[in-house]
Amino acid sequence: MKQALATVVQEICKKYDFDKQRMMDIVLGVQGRFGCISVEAMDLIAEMVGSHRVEVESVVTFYSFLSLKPQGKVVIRLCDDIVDWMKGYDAVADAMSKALGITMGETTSDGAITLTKTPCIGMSDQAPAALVNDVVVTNLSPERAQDLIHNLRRHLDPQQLVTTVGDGNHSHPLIRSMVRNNIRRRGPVHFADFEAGQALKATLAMDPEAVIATIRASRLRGRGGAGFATGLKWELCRNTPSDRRYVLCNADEGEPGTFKDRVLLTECAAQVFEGMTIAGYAIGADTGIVYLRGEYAYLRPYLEQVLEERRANGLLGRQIQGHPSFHFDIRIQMGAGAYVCGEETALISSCEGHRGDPKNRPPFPPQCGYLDRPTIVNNVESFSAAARIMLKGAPWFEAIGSERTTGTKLLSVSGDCRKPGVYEVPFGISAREVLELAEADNPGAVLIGGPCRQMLGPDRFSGRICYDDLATGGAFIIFNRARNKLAIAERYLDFFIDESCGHCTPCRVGLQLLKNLVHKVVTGAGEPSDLAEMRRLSNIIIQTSRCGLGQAAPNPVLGALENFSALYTDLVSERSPGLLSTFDLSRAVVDAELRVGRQSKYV
Amino acid sequence: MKHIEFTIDGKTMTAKPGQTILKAAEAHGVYIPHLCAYKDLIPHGSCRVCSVRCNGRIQAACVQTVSEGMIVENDTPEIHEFRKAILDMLFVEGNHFCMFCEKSGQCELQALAYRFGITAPQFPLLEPERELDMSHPDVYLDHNRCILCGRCVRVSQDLDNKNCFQFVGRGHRKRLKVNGEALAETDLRVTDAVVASCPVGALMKKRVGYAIPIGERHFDQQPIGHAIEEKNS
Amino acid sequence: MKKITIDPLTRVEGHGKVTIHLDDAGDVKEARLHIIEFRGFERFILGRPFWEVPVIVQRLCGICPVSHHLAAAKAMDRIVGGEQLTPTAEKMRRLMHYGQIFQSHALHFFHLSSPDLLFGTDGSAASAFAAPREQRHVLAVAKSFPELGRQGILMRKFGQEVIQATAGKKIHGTGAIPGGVNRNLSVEARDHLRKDADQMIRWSKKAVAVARDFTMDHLLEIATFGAFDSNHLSLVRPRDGALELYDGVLRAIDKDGKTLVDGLEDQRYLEALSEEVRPWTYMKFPFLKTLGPQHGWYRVGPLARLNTCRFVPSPEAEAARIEFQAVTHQKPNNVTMAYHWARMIELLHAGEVIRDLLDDADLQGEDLVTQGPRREEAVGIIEAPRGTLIHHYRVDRNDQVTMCNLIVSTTHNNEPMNQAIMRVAQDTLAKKPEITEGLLNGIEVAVRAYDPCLSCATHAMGKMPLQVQVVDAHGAVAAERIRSHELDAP
Amino acid sequence: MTSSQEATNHPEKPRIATVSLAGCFGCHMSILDIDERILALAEIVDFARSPINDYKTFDGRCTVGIIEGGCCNEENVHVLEDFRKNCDVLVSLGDCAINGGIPAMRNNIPLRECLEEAYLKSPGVYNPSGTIPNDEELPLLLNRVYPCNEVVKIDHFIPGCPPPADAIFEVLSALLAGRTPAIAYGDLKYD
Repeated sequence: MKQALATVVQEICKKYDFDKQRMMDIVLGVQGRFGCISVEAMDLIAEMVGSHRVEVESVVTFYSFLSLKPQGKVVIRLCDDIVDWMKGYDAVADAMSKALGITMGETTSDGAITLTKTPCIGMSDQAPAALVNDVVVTNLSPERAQDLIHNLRRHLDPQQLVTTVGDGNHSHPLIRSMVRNNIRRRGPVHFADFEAGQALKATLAMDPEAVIATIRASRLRGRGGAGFATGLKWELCRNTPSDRRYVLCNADEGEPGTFKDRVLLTECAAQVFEGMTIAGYAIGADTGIVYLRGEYAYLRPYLEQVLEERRANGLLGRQIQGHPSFHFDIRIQMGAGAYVCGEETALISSCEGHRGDPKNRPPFPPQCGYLDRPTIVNNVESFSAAARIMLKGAPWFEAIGSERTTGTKLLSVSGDCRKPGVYEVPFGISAREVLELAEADNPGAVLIGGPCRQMLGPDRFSGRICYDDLATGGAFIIFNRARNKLAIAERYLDFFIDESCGHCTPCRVGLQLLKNLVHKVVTGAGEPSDLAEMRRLSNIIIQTSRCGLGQAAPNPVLGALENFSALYTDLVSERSPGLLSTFDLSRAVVDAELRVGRQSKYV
Repeated sequence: MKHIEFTIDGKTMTAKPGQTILKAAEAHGVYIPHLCAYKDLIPHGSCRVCSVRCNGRIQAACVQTVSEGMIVENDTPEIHEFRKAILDMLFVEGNHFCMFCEKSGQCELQALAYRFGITAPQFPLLEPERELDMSHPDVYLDHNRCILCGRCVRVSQDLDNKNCFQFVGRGHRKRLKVNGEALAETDLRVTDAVVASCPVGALMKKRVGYAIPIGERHFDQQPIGHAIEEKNS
Repeated sequence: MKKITIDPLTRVEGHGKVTIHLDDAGDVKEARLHIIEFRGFERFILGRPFWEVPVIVQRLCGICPVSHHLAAAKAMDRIVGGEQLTPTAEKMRRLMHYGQIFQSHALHFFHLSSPDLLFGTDGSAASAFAAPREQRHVLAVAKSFPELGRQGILMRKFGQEVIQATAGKKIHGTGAIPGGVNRNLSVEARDHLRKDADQMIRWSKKAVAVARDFTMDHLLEIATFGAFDSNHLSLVRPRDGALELYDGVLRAIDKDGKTLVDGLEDQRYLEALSEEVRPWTYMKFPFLKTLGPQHGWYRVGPLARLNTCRFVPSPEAEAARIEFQAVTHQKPNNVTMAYHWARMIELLHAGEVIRDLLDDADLQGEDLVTQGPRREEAVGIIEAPRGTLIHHYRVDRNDQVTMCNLIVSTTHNNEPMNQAIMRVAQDTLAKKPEITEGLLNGIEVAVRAYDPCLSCATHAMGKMPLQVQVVDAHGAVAAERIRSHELDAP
Repeated sequence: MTSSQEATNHPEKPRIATVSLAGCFGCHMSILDIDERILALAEIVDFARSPINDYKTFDGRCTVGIIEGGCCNEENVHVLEDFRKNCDVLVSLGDCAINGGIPAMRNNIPLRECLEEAYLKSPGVYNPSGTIPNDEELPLLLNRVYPCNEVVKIDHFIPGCPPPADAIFEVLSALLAGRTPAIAYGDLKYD
């Protein structure tokens, strides 16, 4: 057994050249074979790649899909994102627990099935959904959940759960998934026809500086949400002296409520890869990496095939399209369940084989990124747009959208509406128009850009989606008037607490404290001063946290405070002097009462 | 080498290119409170105690390099409030029993709290369950007191050329971990530089205890940072 | 049946309460001192590094922290094989300890007990111990007896300064470390203390006189007040049986002075002592094994020590002891209220020891710590202000404490205090038509004589102001009535 | 420091009440360590309910209530509540009141284990019936030791184990004079 382990670990490490920078691949490989990465396996890996056990452990314990302890042969990860919760998560979780005879987080006694929960898996438009190993199951109901368990019990083969396949490429033999694209509106940038190689051909006809100038002229801004000018980023990278540069594609679409990159990768992979190749040419890189979130592992075989086709067609590899000095290839780096890796420096850390801790900035990735070389990290949608720009020209692109935010935006619309799905809309569209397109059901609030932005009430529905007004990475979550905004804010805070990398104090500790405070208010124990304290603490966390996660995490709370303040003020009241509302004597003595068999005289 | 001019709290000073705000300030006798920054280790930027307002934005002074004309605010009510809150967060996150901690009087976390006049934590205690690793013959590790500053991680790697420590887990489950099941399994030696690097009482030499009498301990007489500020006076 | 509760007991160190049950005839059926808090030291100390123990366990008690600090340090000396302390270390600790005795005895007499004694002698009150409530505190003493009040405050201060000079702090310092001490006595500190030392001895003699006069003036009343015969236990100096408070061997005698235990080394205390658990209090009941739980209980503290020792090794205090012993014709003294006089004799002794030690140049020595072969188990016993204090530990190879047993001074006096309460209750409360606040104070006066440190006694969760309660068979109603009556008393 | 109701001017002398909850009395000893200054203090204040006198309950409103110790049992909670209701300003004195102190070391240990260690396992214990103290006179223990400010609102904090006498004197003087206390560097201690 021990020998078997050593042999397999050796084989996996060898596959990655015993390179500790490929740690993610190695540990994923080991887990794939043994269901976990045991202490013995970590020792072996450390020895083989010239690292230390604690370094391996540090990586393994960071990602929620990796496990030190054996898990079931099948792991069900039920998505507990807010939209799933709205669509019946509790009942589905209950049904699964009952059918399996275990509670959330446990494994059946025969070691066959583990039931656990996971944050947003990018299926908000078909929630509740779950990952069964790599297989996605969608539109769950308690009945469907029960059937699913019964079937799994029989064959323990998640792939057999897919009896009907979704739309578009989901019927591709390498995908074969029940997931649906739900493309509700096709725009000219992403969902127009695309012939592989054409944009690249136009690109290679220019020199790299001209390519960058084109992108700059298009005024394309990063589609991940932050909106940094793409052309400028490329230029900074190109101008930083170095022997090597890298192109990284951020396909770690983890913002709750976002799923448009999944659709792009399913339907427009060639366009995305072409955009990366163009970027490689522009900045002078020969390597591209797609950092694909673990939740989208089911797309990987298909994406590998697309890459393979491109290599075969001279669109990747050496001397691309006959260009004598342009060599470029792309590999896929799998993630393993860590929202923070969507932050570009955390993504780089993960690609380098480390924990997904964000890095200190400055220096910024275009100056010093992957393996300390100049690196651009762009969103899937940005690369897709770049490819189209090279095909159609900057003026064409610039003509779309609003005055200051050019082009189109892919929105992932979900929540309380009749038509959830992906919408390609021009920038400048108002939130109300989107609500109408989606046939929203009595909307009381919308979260544009996911929980790292503020939740807006009807008085802000006339706002426009663009970088000057309502900036977004793509999530557009609709809540009807009956939804409890405070409970939503509290749940999102839980999400950030779980997903914080833990590096810096305000994010690691402050969020827990903020959560306790919110909980106090939501449970009716709050005083007016608690609301001021919530604001103060939120401000401290936002101001002093190192990366975007901490800087955004209090937003759900602040948003609820600012846009729905009456909800909070109704819950708090001044207390009379005496015991604090948060101190519950009856709970504090309950153990003692049980032990000594008499009641407290003071309760 | 060209010098860069910048200001801290309105006072003009100079820095070498690439120098961090923290280092440049210290060179001019301005103390910027900090915890995770240590000697010449690569800055960690994790504790955020050294947060300053820098050209309008909050930045960690241990990480941020000085640029020409930079305006740094260090000694302002706002920054004080942030720092006090962060110190309190570190206190409530662990189990800090100053009254019997042998690091008391020499502890940088405590000394900073003294400097900021903190009389009680402003947040409720989280009281986590933490472990005490006494397995090593000469050194012990009390996780109750660990503030995750990562000094030991970096000193072990960079100065001792070992790899005795690393962080495991993430978020509020993030912990310091030793390379092996317990400290005794590591190649840590009591003479390693790492043993003296802990700012709190988490990583300590065994059987030393309270050898320094009360009154003679590092921060008994003068606040932390005094040595730096003295240079300026 | 009626129940009387005194809660909280006041002017004692820590928190406790007394309940007295009267039957329908008005006779005392049961009288109990309850220690109502529990802190769990014996458990949460487990796993901690052994060198932390002297610093942690002194937090059992803020009144006699030095005693716990040193008892634990003595045990840890043996763990590191350093029980043969250097002269500097031994004398520094001794100085610290006698400073502790001095301050605690001064505190107890002046701050806590003197109102009972001084105002009782004023002639205004009916009984010797029935001073009006408004006057029963040290500030009233200072007002009515300004000189004495001020001296009391300054004597306690002196004791605290001795502690500060040796432990670094007046309360909860760090002076003793396994195998020695962490400092010597600075010349400045020595000179500062030396200039007051003679004054302290003069004042101590005056305090002895106050206690003696009180006792002699109220001899008849005192002879029966809360009095009962008992055994007595303390450490004594091994070679000559002298009074010895820092280090010695165990000696126990019976009510008549017959030796029960003698020369028993501290490490072997378990051969002689055991502790009984009773359900109604967190404080255990120690007893001499040879006599069993029924008859083996004993007194500790100043009275017991003067009974067990052969002499006091300092001239002025020895002269006082001889005078004290004359009253009982050299037989053991079994009178509860005699504790006060005995305590003041020890105060004088502590003053003399401190004065003599201050002249010893060893205190300025540089050789502070010693060690030898490691041990896994050790006992440290010391005579704390209130009596014999036992600390017993086991420490494993990783330096972690694996067992901790503490028998604190006040615990030894558990049964005696209950006896005293019973006796006073029977004599003063039984068949009384009305139970006044003054009568209840009598109960507290008896408890207070033992200087119980209920703070220490609750190491095992909790605390002390004293509380006395009287209840009838109908429980709470009567309790409320009596209690509110007590509370409303002017 | 926060304060809702600063010491207001009472017509008569300000009154001070003190209590030790789950503490060791060290903080009260440190109050006494203000030494001769206590006589001067006695000139300007009256001491109400306190373990150093025989007032066992409140018989009127107090200006300042000083709390030593955290809450380890139901009675501590009751007494603390009583203090909050009867005092204008509450001061947490010392680490136990502020953060539970050493008794809070039991907070991550099951209560049962603490009791068994003391009454069943300790060497030399004579306990043939396996008794663990349990009597209606013994208040119920809380699941953990609570800092006072998690039970009632506390206005001022004086840290230390115990706080230095000078720190106590400064805070008391300031509260009585109606100014904000300022504890000197060397008097602000957590040990």
